[in-house]
Amino acid sequence: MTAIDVAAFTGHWEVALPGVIVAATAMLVMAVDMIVRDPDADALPVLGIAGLAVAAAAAVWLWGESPIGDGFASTLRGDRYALFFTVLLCAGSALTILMSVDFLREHPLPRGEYFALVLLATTGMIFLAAANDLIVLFLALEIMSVAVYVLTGMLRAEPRSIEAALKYFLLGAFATGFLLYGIAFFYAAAGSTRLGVIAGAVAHDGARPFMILGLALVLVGFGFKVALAPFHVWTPDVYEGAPTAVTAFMAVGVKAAAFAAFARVVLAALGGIAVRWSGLLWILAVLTMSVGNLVAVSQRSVKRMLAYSSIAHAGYALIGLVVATPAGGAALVFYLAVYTFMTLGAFGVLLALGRRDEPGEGLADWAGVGFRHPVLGLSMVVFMLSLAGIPPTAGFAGKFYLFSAAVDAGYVGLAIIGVLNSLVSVYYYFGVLVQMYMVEGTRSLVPPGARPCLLATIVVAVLVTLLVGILPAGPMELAREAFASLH
Amino acid sequence: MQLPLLTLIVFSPLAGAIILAMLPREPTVGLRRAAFVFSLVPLAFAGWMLERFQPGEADFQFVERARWIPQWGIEYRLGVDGVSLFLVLLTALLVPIVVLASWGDITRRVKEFLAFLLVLETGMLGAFLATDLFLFYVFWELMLVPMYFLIGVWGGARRVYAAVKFVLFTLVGSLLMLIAILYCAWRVQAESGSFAFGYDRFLAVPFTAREQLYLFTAFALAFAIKVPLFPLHTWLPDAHVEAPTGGSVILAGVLLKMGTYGFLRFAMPLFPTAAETLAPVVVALAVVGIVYGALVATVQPDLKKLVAYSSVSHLGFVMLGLFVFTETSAAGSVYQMLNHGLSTGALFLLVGMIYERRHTRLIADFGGLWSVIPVYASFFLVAMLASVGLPGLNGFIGEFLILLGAFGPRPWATAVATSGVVLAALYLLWMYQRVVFGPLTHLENAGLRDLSAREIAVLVPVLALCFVMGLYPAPFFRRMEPSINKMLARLRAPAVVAATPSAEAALHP
Amino acid sequence: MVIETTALRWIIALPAAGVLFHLFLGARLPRAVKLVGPGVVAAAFAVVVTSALQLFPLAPGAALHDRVYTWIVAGPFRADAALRLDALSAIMALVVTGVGFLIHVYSVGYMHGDRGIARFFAYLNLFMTAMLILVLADNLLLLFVGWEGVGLCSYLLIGFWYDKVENAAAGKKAFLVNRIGDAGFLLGLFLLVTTLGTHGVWTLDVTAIEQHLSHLANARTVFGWPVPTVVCLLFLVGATGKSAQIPLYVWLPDAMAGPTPVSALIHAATMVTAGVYMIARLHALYALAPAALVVVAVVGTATALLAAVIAIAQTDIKRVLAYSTVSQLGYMFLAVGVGAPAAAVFHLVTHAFFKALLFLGAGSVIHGLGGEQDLERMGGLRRYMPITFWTMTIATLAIAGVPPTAGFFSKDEILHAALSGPHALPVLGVIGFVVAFLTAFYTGRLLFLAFLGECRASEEVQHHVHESPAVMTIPLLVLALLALVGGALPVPATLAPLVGQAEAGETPLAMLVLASALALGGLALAYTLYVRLPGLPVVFAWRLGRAYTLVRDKFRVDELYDALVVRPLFALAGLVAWPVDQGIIDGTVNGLAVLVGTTSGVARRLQTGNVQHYALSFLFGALLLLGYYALR
Amino acid sequence: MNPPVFLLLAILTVAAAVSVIATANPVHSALGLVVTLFLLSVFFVALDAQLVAVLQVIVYAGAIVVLFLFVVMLLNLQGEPRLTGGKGLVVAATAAALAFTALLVTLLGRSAPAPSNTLPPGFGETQALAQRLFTSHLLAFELTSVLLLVAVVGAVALSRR
Amino acid sequence: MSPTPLAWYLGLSAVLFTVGVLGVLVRRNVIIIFMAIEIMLNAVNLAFVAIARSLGSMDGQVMVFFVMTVAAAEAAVGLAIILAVFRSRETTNADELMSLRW
Repeated sequence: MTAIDVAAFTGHWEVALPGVIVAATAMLVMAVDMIVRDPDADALPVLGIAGLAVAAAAAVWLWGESPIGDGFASTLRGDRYALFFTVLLCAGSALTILMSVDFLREHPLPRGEYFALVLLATTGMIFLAAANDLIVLFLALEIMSVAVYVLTGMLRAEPRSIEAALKYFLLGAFATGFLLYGIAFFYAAAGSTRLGVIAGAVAHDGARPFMILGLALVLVGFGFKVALAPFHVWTPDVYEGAPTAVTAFMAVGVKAAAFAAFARVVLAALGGIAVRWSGLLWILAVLTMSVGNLVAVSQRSVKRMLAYSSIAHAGYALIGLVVATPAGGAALVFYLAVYTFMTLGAFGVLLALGRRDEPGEGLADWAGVGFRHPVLGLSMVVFMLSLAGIPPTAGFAGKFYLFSAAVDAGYVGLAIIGVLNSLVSVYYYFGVLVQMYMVEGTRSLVPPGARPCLLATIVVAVLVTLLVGILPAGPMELAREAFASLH
Repeated sequence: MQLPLLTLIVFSPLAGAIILAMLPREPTVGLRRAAFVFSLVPLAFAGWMLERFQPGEADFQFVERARWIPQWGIEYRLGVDGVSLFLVLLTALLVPIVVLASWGDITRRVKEFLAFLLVLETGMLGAFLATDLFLFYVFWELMLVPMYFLIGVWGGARRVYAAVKFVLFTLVGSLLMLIAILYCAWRVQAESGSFAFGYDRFLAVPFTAREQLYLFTAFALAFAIKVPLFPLHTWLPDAHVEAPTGGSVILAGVLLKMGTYGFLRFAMPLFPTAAETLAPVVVALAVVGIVYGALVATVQPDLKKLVAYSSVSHLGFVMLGLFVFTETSAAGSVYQMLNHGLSTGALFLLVGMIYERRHTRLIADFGGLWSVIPVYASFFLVAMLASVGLPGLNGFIGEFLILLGAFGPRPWATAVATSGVVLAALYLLWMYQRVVFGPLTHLENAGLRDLSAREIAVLVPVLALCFVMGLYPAPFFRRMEPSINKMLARLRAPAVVAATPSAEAALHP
Repeated sequence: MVIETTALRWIIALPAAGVLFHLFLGARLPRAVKLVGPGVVAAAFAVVVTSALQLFPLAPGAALHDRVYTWIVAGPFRADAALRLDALSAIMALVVTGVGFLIHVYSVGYMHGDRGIARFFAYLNLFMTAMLILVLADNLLLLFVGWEGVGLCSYLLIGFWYDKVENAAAGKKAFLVNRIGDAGFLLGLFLLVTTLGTHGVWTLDVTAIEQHLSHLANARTVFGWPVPTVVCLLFLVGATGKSAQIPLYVWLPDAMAGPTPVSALIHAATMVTAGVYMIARLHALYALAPAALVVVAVVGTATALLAAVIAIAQTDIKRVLAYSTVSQLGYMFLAVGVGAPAAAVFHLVTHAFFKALLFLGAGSVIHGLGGEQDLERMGGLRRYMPITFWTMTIATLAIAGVPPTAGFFSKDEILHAALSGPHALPVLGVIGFVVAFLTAFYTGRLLFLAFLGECRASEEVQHHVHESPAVMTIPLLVLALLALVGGALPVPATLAPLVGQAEAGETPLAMLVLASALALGGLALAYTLYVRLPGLPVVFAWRLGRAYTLVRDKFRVDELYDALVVRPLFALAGLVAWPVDQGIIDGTVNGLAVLVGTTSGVARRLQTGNVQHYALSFLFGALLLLGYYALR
Repeated sequence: MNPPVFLLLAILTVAAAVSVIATANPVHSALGLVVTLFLLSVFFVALDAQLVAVLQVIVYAGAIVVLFLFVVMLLNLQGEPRLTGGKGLVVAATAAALAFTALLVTLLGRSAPAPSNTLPPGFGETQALAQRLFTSHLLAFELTSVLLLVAVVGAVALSRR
Repeated sequence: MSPTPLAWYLGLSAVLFTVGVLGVLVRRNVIIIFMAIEIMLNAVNLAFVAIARSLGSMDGQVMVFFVMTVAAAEAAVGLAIILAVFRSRETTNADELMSLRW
């Protein structure tokens, strides 16, 4: 019996540090929850946000140290790409937690489990963004997914919440099957699940049928997670049914992390056969943004509209992947970052307009809100403008980056389709503003001041959206560096 | 380090808007006064700029530059030349007037109205002054949002439809323009190795004829919608009819000029070959627009709609003048932009004033107003005649020069366009006759108040300028011409001249 | 020889100052208006006289020049705000200010008690300003400013009594018809400048144009037509509008809706002669286009005949005079057309005297009858208004061309030139004689119907009939004097060298006799029909039947235009405004929106909520991906 | 494994799998699933994956399917008259599934024959598996713990009252 | 006798996967659907093991190990969700759980 020398395979263990910190925070939260047993204790969110901050700090530290080697026998990378997403995901989760505090006070949810699951899902996301091995990727994806399945159904008093959880779960498991099958074929083609080995095989053998098969099936899996048409169908139902804070978390965290992994697989492992997938992704991108925007037009529920809008945005982001140049990748990264804040903000406002007995998700419920609650109103204006891609907001900077990368790489047609889509999107984003400012309404609302944490979330999102919109140079540079480290 | 005059002009309204937003909602009089003062600040700065402006200089003056997004070579760059000088002044002049005019018009949500108006002013001034295409685009879009709210919140019965239509129409063009801008920037990169969005850098790119065709079309679409060029005009009547008076004034006075300004500043000099190739199309559309707008205006029962369609007709003249590429008509076009801003602005103000009193804009609801409100009728007369293009008033100078310059290259188009002069008299005089002359047919009109001192104060500067510009236009042309001619010079050149190394060095010390 | 001066600007500034006075102070100082209104015109007249006296001793081609400021410099084109007084413009300016002053004075009485008197004088002074700009302008663009300016004043003054719908409509009609002419004029300007511009002469300066005529002589337009001919014809279009010639004369009869002094000043003495003046001013240009001159002559003659015929059957006193004006203007066009601009201007001057007199007399009658304008309800007024009667009689003799009145001389000049001048068109000359006869007949008819015979007015009106006050009758007397002796003015002699009119030589005595005979014959016929045998006209009218009604209805030209131009235009506008603009164009826009909305609504239904349908869509997606690879 | 044996077992496996999705009674389906899993473990053995085969029987068939059965019993589910979600769905799904198989097989048919490696010693044994598990897949192994934690917390959160 | 080639195993795996997919698509009962998903996972497992055997690499078998873990985790959470659904809706039929749509 030979002893296994584990140490040799834990080199550069620090690349796992942010994820480990978040996981540990999750366990700590559960422990505290069991000990404190006070439903209104603010300790849990504070602890969770602190843990995320520490994890983000660790990531920032690693950024400064980079380049650092891979950890755990090359299954985990500590490149700036992963670290960028780590910070982004931590920020998204922290805002989600902050956003949820007031919500949890008003709804009968198990707080300890809720925060723990958010943190555990974040752990999965962080590893997902950093995974350099399909097995790790698969497991990280499952950690994230399973946690979010549960979060979706956590509002058990609400039948729609649990129905959404079931749909999400069934379709998620179904998609997992495809993803797994694809991984099997990658394994068959390259003899390994390491992305680096696959890249080598691609460089050596080109596009072998196994590789192509794997690519097609993996696309189904990722297509599900990032909600690309025609794998998007679950999104509106699940987004609508889930508690709003969870929806926000799904829209930004799950999507960003899955996109990070998706882009890494496609570019780092399969970059050598880009010709074999860029055309396909082109089709998917066009399909996704068109379907998302088109169907969003006729939605009467703001929450559901935002769900479709998130589909459309996945389509835009995919442009960066189609382009696949350094600028395109950087644009994708930047866009996902921007998208995180504006979408979180929009969901935040949605949450702020709801009450326990009356979710306030219908478009008609928003009538006249703009003038009665100037802060919420103006915030929503900023988010809607940003989502529609109108300057001087971050959304515009993001779209600008994407489209310029597309034009730069010769994808003028794609860029034109993109802008025409954002034209359609303007209709429904501005439709919200129409309701808020141009229709009189009398629905009574909880004063925003009564939900300080939620308000704080919204304000933070507004500030980031505006600041990045006006001065996008810094974040763009970070995104560029992040993407540059992928290769 | 000299004073950043242009930055002050552009951002002083925004600062005003922010301060305004912090002021208490009541009393509204205080808000109005504050907004009026805030709107005078950029006017004062602009006046100072006019004072220090060097006539005879074709290049940009008071240039300001700062790095903004270095990855893309995007800079914060402002500059003013003869083309933008008076448009800036027009903008800065109209906003205080609109603030004053809104006194009687806007009674709900006064604070928000004024704040949006000031934000809009920043957008407009910025768009006129930006010399970096990215910056231009940002300001261009920045105008959209406040205008959307001005129409949508304070507008008439179908305001939402009109506001959304306005936004969507505008965006159709501007988004494609964005793509074109990106393509140009990419070409700059291909030529010089680094991205840049500077106007001068774009000018230095030797675009192929085919590229120019596409790029010009994209730019032209954005601007043509704004102008609006037939048949892209249908947003305009709706927007005008539904917008509050101030919105209409700004829309007609400044926003429409964005389109023609864009053609002159960007679409034509950047893509001269395409401009020359497509000139027949544009001229044809312009001429059709002149006649079409006039015909439609003739039978409109609604005063605002009538004036709106008259804008289609008037702007057709401007487009005609731009796309015959003669110095005379280009000068006339730029002048006509200012004229239209003043005379149509005045008409909208007047229509707004009567609407405040009677809550109707239907021509049929009026008649015989002279006997009741002679002062109003007199002001209306002057504004109407300025719009008709009566010699001695401003409109004539512009129209005459446009047609004069256009006649040489395109005599037949000019001949048709000249019929627009006749039709303008037809629809405006007929309208005026039905509203002001004749017996008093509606008893409700018998008790109308004549203009108040405030309303007279609103109208006098505009109409006085109509006279000044009609009687003594030479000083205006002296400042405008060098810049206009510089832009036109590119259009006559048979081939686009690539930037020489020395020119490059001069641009990037 | 050109003398620079700064005096000329005052000719314009004085009435302009009057405008401002009336506008801003008129309401507060109604009495001052009555002084200032005529006063500024008198002052302007004085300046004109002084300047003319300065000009008088100089050579025929001399001129005073006043460059006020640089007006437009755009591209190569340049136009100054500059004034020029030469013999032609001096004569015009004298007539305008002189007759204008008299009419202003008359207006003080006529408009007494009207609450809009300040407005009235503001308009009237504004008209003087514009007219003097027109006359004195040294370039055609500035001339055009005055040209349109007088049109505006005409519009305003016709509609002065705004509360009557037909007045306002008449004003609008006048402006519009003029605008049509102006559009032609503008096109002429464009063609002229553009043609000269190809030789580097970017100006509309009249003297500059005259200097560079050689550039024009051989220039051709796109279709190979000679540029001078086209330019002259386009200018003629403008002139037909302003001077009420075929086909654009229709506005002038309607324009009589304005106050009578306005009719006298604008629609008889001054504004309507602008077309004649313009052609005279551009005589050198017209000389390059003989074909255009023939057209001018033909248009003039046709108009003269047509209007004279119509005038016979009108019963409204002002309408008779209006058609008479149209007819007389036709004479002037005939004169310019046959190469006798000096004669034309001479007739213009005399016509200003006697036609203003006729109008003012008619105004006096209307004033005296309390607003009555129908000749059928007048008669026998000689007893009540002797001054008016006698001055009107002089005017009638003058317009009929009875020697030795002014009209006799000027008309004689024209007919002589038409029959035997260097560019004679004898056929037209013969028609001119016919018109002369008709003129005598209808003016005689007017005079006799109004002043002789039985009074046909109602008792009440008769009771109030009175002679007009002195402020009205004195101008009548002055004008009557001018109409009598105006023929002695050396107008043709002064102008002929300037306008290059060849000396026509002594008029044959036979012609003079014939002309006189025709004039007297016409008057005699009128006297016979309307005083001696007043029942006869009715019989004639009845006998003529349709022909008579056609003439009475002015050949139904208005109705014809209405059917041919106005209705189709409005029909087109209606078509464009609703079916095309709202239907097709906006329909397309909204259709796109509806399309998106509908597609969205349908696509939305694909989202059934059934998880298995979703899974199926996954599978389809997988098929798409696999198929993409399997099939390529 | 010989091809004939393989074919026989393959047919049986597919038949069992079909029985899972074709029988009305959920309990029968669960039993079909157990059979399928057992048959698969036979293949695993044949493919030199002894440990995996054992785990398949113990963990999968033993634990997971029992969990299924437990839930079926708990909910007292009976066979229902209507098994499927409508005829149209069945037709569309079957067609799509057939097309899917066809495409899968087409693409598989294009793949080059796999290299026939000689197996390293101890292939498929516990030690070999453990060797890989604790060296190159160490992180993945650790992540499973997090995953199971999530499952536990999640299940608790969903069922706690 | 030569061992069965890899392609046969992959073919079987494909057929089994399709059977699973078909089950997901047609059965109403969500528990059966879930079982069908398990069949899909097992089909993949078969592919992994066969490929591992063919490549002589243990990674495939390791993967199966992880897949089983994932299956277990999913089963725990999935069945909990199904129970919760049943508690709130009294049904486990997919076409009766359609309150979220359009």
